[in-house]
Amino acid sequence: MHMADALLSPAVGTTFWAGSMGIIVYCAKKLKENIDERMIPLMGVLGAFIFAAQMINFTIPATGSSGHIGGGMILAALLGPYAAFIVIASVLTIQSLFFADGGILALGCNIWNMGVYPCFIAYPLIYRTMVKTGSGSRRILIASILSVIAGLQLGAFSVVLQTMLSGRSELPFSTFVYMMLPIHLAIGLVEGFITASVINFVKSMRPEIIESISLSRSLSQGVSIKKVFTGFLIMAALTGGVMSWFASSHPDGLEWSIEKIYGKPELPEQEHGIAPALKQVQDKTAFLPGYNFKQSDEASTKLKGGESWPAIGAGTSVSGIIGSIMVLGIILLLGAGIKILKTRRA
Amino acid sequence: MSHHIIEFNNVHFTYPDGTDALKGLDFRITHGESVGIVGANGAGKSTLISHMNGYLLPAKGTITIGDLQLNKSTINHARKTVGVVFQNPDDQLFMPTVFDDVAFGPLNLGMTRERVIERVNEALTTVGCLNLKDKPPHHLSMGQKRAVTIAAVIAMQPDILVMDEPAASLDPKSRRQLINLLKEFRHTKIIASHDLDLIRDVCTRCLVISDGEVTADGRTDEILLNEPLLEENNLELPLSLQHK
Amino acid sequence: MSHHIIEFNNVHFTYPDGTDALKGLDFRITHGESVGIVGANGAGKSTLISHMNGYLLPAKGTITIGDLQLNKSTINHARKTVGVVFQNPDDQLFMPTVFDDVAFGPLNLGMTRERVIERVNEALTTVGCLNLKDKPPHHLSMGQKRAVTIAAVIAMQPDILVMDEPAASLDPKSRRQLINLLKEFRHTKIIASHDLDLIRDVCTRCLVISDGEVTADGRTDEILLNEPLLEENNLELPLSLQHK
Amino acid sequence: MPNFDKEYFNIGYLDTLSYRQTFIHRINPGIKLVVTLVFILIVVSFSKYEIHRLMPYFAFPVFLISAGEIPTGVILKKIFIVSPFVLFAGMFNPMLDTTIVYTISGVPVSGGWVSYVSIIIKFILTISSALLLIATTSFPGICSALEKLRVPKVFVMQLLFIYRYLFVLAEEAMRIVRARNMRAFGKHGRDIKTFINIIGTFLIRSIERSERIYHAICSRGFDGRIRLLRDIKFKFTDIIFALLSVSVFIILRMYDIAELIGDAVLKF
Ligand SMILES: Nc1ncnc2c1ncn2[C@@H]1O[C@H](COP(=O)(O)OP(=O)(O)OP(=O)(O)O)[C@@H](O)[C@H]1O
Ligand SMILES: Nc1ncnc2c1ncn2[C@@H]1O[C@H](COP(=O)(O)OP(=O)(O)OP(=O)(O)O)[C@@H](O)[C@H]1O
Ligand SMILES: [Mg+2]
Ligand SMILES: [Mg+2]
Repeated sequence: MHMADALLSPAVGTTFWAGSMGIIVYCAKKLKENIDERMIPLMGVLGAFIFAAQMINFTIPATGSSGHIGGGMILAALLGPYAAFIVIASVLTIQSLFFADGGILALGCNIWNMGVYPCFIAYPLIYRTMVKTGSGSRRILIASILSVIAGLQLGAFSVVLQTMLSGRSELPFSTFVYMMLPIHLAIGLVEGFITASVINFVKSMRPEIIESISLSRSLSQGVSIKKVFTGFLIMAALTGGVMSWFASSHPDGLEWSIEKIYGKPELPEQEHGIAPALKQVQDKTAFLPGYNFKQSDEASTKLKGGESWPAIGAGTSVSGIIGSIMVLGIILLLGAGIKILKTRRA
Repeated sequence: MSHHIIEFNNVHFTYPDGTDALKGLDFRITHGESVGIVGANGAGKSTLISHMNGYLLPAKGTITIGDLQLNKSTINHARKTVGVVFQNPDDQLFMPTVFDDVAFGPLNLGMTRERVIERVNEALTTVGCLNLKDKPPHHLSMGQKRAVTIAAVIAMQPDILVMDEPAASLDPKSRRQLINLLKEFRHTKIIASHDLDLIRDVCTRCLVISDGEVTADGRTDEILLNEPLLEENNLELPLSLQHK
Repeated sequence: MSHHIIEFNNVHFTYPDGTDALKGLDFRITHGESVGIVGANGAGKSTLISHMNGYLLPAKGTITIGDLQLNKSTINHARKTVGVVFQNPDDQLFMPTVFDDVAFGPLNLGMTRERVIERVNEALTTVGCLNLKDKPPHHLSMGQKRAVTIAAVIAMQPDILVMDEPAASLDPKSRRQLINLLKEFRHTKIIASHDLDLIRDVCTRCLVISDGEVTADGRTDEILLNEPLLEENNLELPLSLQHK
Repeated sequence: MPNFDKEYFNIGYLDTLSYRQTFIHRINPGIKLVVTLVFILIVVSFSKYEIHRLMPYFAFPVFLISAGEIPTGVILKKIFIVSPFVLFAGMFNPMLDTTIVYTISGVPVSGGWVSYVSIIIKFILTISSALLLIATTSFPGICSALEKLRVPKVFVMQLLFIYRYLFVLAEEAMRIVRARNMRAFGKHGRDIKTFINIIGTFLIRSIERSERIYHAICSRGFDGRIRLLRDIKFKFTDIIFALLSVSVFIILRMYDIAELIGDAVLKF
């Protein structure tokens, strides 16, 4: 469920970047206060482990298709929330660069969706409260399944919200939610089961590993729930504030600021961005559950009524298309030219 | 029994990062032969061996095992026919105990419990590791790991036995036992190693690999005495011939 | 220089799973000696070497490095004094490039930038890997990794050099280069290996370990010719003495 | 979840490319990182109905590919592999937004199609610029740039460690899969129980490896800080590259080049 650059508006992208960066800084500070040096290579190797383990697959019973682990909750259970968050963030960063999963702007959203919910909601509120030292394997199983599901559902829901707020996709909110949540419920069940089994396996083979790691992550690893909620409130306020500021001046934040600077107000007040998006959300949820495509069709056309397609007549659009083709042609020619020059010289 | 034939025909292989590791290998090994594969570090020996039972598939060229050409659909046949001991024992022992690990193959071949237990005990006894049965493999000494890897392959009773650097980190006696074991194994066997004394003891034929190609192919006692050839390939006379 | 002395006094060690790996080791190695450690698989050689700079701490008995007894508080001194090359190079090259890795130790010793660069270049030149300076370790071959590991240890200029099975998986030419490198190193050196020819070339003294104890300790050329002793310890005459 | 096929994990090649020596590779990593970020921000700032205005931005990836001597096929293949989620999320635009915005020689084009195409073009632009950043900049270089940009040290350390051990553990995992497949014929041995045994053992081995690494680090005087001996200086060319590319991005944001050219051609 990697969010992608192309579906984001600059405002949503940068807000979540800021949010995720803030949490990284916070976790780094927490770790610095009470780190056991052994944790540094351990975190790195476990991050690499998460990647590598995804290459080993198994056959999902009954379906015959194959699956692999995700691993977020294993990290949280082994390393505690702060270290686990840093590891997840690093894994996602490497994924965004080497695998281009999502992209660099969407990295903020991805760290948020896949790091914050498991580490700072599911782990402290579910896993940690259910599993104490000496808990039996059944308890670990239930706690793992519940917390993995909770983390994944929140993450998936968050993907939907970020997409909606950015207003690039026309996917109706309810349809999107219907598609994302059940899939991630199924994934969560399998993932939760595997998480528990792996934790139990390590516990039975090398109990001292789990103990020594949990010792080394020392006292203050319990996340204060008050802090979590304060954090979320701040983020909500920040998102709301930044977005409505952007939305009120111009729907596409950066576009607005650039034009402000260069004084070329090109598009008269368009009516998308957060306010209409929220309205759209309302409209869409209002026809729950009996919506059909036609209705939402009308709804979106109606919504767009106020939105003037930037004054483009048939003539200008033809010149736009011709221009695009010419520009692409020139770029490709120049690119080929550079390549030829380079090989000549070599 | 054409079962035990291996043939490489103009086999090319390039690693995903662009390294051309095999550049047109050609050879044919027939039933009952024992063939040594030697060459410098990075010459392509392990890459070649990874092709023998389809862990890697050639980018160009064909490989024939027994009567069948190796491809995605005949891979399971190849895996049953050819038993490979790879260079790094750490990665071949993946089950939680030595016993589970050696039993893994026979179980998947669909044998009964009793037969499996019998096979495992037999194989572990052959390599002298029966006492390590219940240990987790990652807690063994290096040489013990290697011995268990060999047991895991023997337990499957393959038609063709392939080993990559099998004697590394074995103590001299275990190495000698391995040599005897190999001498007794009557089917086709192929051994890649820097231990030229072992090759000389076990193999009658020898392939020299250099930069992904076969540069020499002949009788072991000729090749391992050809000093200019050895020199060129970062090799030396077998130590037992270097009288001091 | 008492700096270069290692002394084991009745050292015992038990792994967490209950394996008694060392059962009262006693020996003393003094300045400038070159000592080989030989013994069967699982005899306890790697466990012994892991004690030399405090990776493992003895359950009973004492270890003295230079003038100091080894314990939690003197462990940093031991780490600076004794440079160990372990069996697996991947666990020891942890930085993103060869240069960074070799520079890591000298930087932590608090040297100036210029001195560090000089040391790194020197160490890499010694092992013939200067051209690999900017490569990430995962782009190196096994033999190259091993050479860089040795450079990283040499760059710290330890008083005592310790190696566990350094020639495994090197081709004969690289093995010969390693032997020459070791011969040139003038301080105390300790080498555990099954390659008795290498031990014979490099070491003047030899310890035989068996089941966690020292069973023999003496001049290499006596020990490696003592056939009954070798036989008992799963060893053999060095290959170069097995004239055939 | 994405399909983790072999191609997805084939990151070694990108990594190898990043150690080449071209003019592009030698540009200061921090500058390249910032320029790439600016590029992505400007690209996504276009509203969902603007297609032709995005076209000139292809100049950036094409320039990096040609001047950085990067094989085009590799980048295209990677883009293709990661596309499903975006294709899915945009798929509904043509169905739901049917306002006609263009008529091209009699064929009406709806706003939904326009916005879908615009999403795909943005996708190609942003993804290729991320891939090209890594293909023309060594990862350790990017990490030291991040450190200069005041990203917390623990985080940068993690990036370096994961990068280093990613390749080691990925190969280990591949060899484990090989070992399993060799002795598991077809579907046998892929059940969830064996899987958990394998993953559990692999996890324990990884943890034990981290203990050995910790020891190796300490043997060389580790005291909680990782010191890097590397100072990246700004060269004149770096500054030129940054100024030039950012101002081109902004000019293209302000003026509709494609349309200007189109107009000119039509008049001509
Ligand atoms: N996974 C890999 N990815 C990329 N290149 C590889 C990989 N494995 C091996 N190579 C390269 O392929 C070439 C052949 O390697 P191979 O492992 O087959 O050599 P070898 O003859 O077995 O060497 P050694 O004696 O050191 O075991 C070498 O140049 C090596 O660097
Ligand atoms: N991590 C571990 N946990 C439990 N037992 C271990 C561990 N490592 C080694 N052992 C056991 O301790 C004993 C000594 O092992 P060690 O690795 O020291 O042998 P070695 O002499 O180095 O053997 P080799 O020549 O095969 O490398 C062996 O019986 C081995 O099984
Ligand atoms: Mg090899
Ligand atoms: Mg050992």
